[in-house]
Amino acid sequence: MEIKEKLGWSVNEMAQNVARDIQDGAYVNLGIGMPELVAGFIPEGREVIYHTENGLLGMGAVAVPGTEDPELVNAGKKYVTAIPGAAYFHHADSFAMIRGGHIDICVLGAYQVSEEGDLANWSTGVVDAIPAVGGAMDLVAGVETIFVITKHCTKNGDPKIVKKCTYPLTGKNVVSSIYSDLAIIDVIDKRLVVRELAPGVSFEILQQQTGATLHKSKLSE
Amino acid sequence: MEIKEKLGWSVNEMAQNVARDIQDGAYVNLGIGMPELVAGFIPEGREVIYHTENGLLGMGAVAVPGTEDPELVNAGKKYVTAIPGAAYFHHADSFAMIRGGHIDICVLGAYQVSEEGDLANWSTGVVDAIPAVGGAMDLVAGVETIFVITKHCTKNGDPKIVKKCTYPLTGKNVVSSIYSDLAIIDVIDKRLVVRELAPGVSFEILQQQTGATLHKSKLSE
Amino acid sequence: MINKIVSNTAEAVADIFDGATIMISGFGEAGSPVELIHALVDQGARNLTVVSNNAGSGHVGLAALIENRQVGKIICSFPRTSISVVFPELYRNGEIELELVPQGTLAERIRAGGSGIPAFYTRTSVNTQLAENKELRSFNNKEYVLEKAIVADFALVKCHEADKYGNLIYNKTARNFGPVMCMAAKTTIVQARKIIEVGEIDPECVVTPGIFVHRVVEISNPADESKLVAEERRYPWK
Amino acid sequence: MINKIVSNTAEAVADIFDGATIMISGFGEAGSPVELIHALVDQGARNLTVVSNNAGSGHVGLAALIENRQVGKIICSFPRTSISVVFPELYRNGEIELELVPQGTLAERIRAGGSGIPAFYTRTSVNTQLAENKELRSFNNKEYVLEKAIVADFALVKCHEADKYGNLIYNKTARNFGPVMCMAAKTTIVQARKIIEVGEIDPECVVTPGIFVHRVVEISNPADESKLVAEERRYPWK
Repeated sequence: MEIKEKLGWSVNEMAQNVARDIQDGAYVNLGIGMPELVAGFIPEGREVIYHTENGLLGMGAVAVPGTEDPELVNAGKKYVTAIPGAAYFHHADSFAMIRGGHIDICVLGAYQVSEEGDLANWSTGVVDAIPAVGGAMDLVAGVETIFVITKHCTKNGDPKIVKKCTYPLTGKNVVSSIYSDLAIIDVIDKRLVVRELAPGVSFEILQQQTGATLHKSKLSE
Repeated sequence: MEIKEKLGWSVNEMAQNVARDIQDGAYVNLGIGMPELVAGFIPEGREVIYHTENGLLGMGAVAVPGTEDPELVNAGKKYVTAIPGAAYFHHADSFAMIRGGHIDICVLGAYQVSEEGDLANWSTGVVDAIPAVGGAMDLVAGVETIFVITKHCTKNGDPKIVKKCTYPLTGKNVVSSIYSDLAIIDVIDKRLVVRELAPGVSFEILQQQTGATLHKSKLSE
Repeated sequence: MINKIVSNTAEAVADIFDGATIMISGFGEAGSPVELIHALVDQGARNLTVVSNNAGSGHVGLAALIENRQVGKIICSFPRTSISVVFPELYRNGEIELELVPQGTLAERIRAGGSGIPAFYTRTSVNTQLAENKELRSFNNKEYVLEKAIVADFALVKCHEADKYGNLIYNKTARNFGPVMCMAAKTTIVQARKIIEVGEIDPECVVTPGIFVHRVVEISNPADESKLVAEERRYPWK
Repeated sequence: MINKIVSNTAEAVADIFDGATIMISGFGEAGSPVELIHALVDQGARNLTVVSNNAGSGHVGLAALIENRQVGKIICSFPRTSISVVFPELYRNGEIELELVPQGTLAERIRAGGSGIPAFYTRTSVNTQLAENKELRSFNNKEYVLEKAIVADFALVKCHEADKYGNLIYNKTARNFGPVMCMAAKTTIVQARKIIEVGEIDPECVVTPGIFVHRVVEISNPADESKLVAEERRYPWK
């Protein structure tokens, strides 16, 4: 356990890995939680416009304490700001942007990702839980490029990258790339191709932590 | 012919008859041509809001010469004005108002109206004609109350109110009332019920000028 | 002459009947018409179907309406928040029915309802539990699910400013479901922070044209739901 | 860094290819991007499918594009006006194909195209010629016709003011089809009467958010189509 905890990337490094893959001029939707960190790591010289599905294009930073406006929130209901050049719109228009394929990239968390790029991130399927889906299914159905940022394993050490999701699906064949603490993995033709290994992580260690067959790319060989 | 031309209501009186049946606070769409006259005859004390399907709620009077704005037109491409409290919107929103049943009354012209309230007003069916439909089919499908304002007969003396339309339909069972130069006729349960006769017009004369069976109402007896 | 202003919230919601379907605007507290909802708690109509993105927080607003056992069913995308206690309890006890709808599908079903579109197709939820028992169909070799319009008897909506014609503008992300709900209800009841003169809103900037609005009531200092929740307030006020 | 401004109309339309589908905004002359259309005449792409409410007037703008034999098919609601001469002649000669669509259905098919909705149902045109060969279906005992989305390779749109992000506002009823066409094209090319600084448009009043716009060109004194038609001008200018 000692060793395992020191292996791999920190959460900030994971966010940085995602940010590196967001091109200049992209329209991006960031999911609640870890994905929100990505905005802090966009490389210098790139301009990215953030969409929040509750009706704002051009979301800025989190509001400075004391300036919060309860009517200016993001999808996680956090108090945020708007940049110059922002636009407000209603929910149907906002999801037209999503469903119509206008958002370039969406960064989401995951309970599980399958080797075919299926994503489960809305329900653990526990019988007594209150089901809640929000915009997750709309995002994975409508946005061309879905980046998943996630710890490679659960707190119990169970793999989150699996042959087949056991949790209820958010969408099928939707994930483009997985950014975990141990590796960056692309889903290519329904196969998991390791693009980059975190420092100190070998392909074999990674495979041990993964519930599906991994493939080497030229870069990870 | 002499007698026939002097019988009945003038075009302005026809428009007045329609206007009398538009309640205070109504949202109204007026078709191109004769229907446009109706706005001039709304009784004192009533406020009516005009919708033009090219994206304006709160259309005002025709623009005074010299003040025309080519970007402020009505559905007939006439230069118009907007009242205080008007709103502009795009075409999909405009037809959501129509299709969604939010317009109270639409006043249209007609080539033919059938005894069941079918309306033909978009195409004479002539083979060589350029087909053009505009918003006519949307209006009759979406607006609950369709008033038709029309001469009772064509210039050739053919009845325009007929058993069955021979021209291509704009919509089936859509007309609520017909305001002609000879009478006001309501379509009630797929029957033509004469509500009011123009001065000098008897029920028998009216029936002669009509291609479908008319029924008397208490008022026209 | 047109004047949609009513003098108070009690009058605004007086005719809401048992069994009615009610749309309630808001995304969390942003745009939630707390004062209109409280008037509906006072009014007491029961067995309501509520269409709203969330299911309320603490014991005020929509949560109070649910806690008062006035809601038989809720159609929403996200009934769970860190401070929602009322809905989860009733749901677990089988005392309230839930129709869970993806957020974009919910918004579009409401827009469809207001636009005379009885049904449409979407990719959202294909291959998931939420598409079970729904009709699928292929267009251009992709599968889509058929979704049906939602309409309501009443909508309760919060906006920023309104005029007596019912023209509305909203404030920032409090706009959210307001405009589409205004379109989809037989009777749309709006609480505005300020009632202004006709003509004060630039016709280019009207968000909801008055044709979609039936009643407007001014609530100049609407409650901050999150503050009420933090203070553990309950409606009806003790 | 984001800057969607291009320096002239020729550059703006340079990559339009033979066989492309092009949406063209406007209701008659109001909102018609005359200068962009003329650049497309100069550019010469052929066998285009044009989606537009009308089919042009006189011998300028869309009529000039048609007269130059660049349009193989037009999808529109009203190709006939008192001063349309080009389209009628080509249509009668079988030199151009027409898909006639009710105006509201046209607008909604375009919005659907931009919104990821492949098809929807509407009452409009049921029991008419325009519903022949279309699929009918009952909802709540009323019949509706299935209508499919329209998407395009390019949209040519006229607006009032734009910023370098591509945020747009329009002028009065010249708005018409612009906002939905911006949504439904892979590449949206806009002519603006004025390019303004980012932040000058109130975020509450943006009509087309920049996400739907790819190129903006400033045309500070756009032609009045009706004036050109009255003067019997022809494009290319003699």
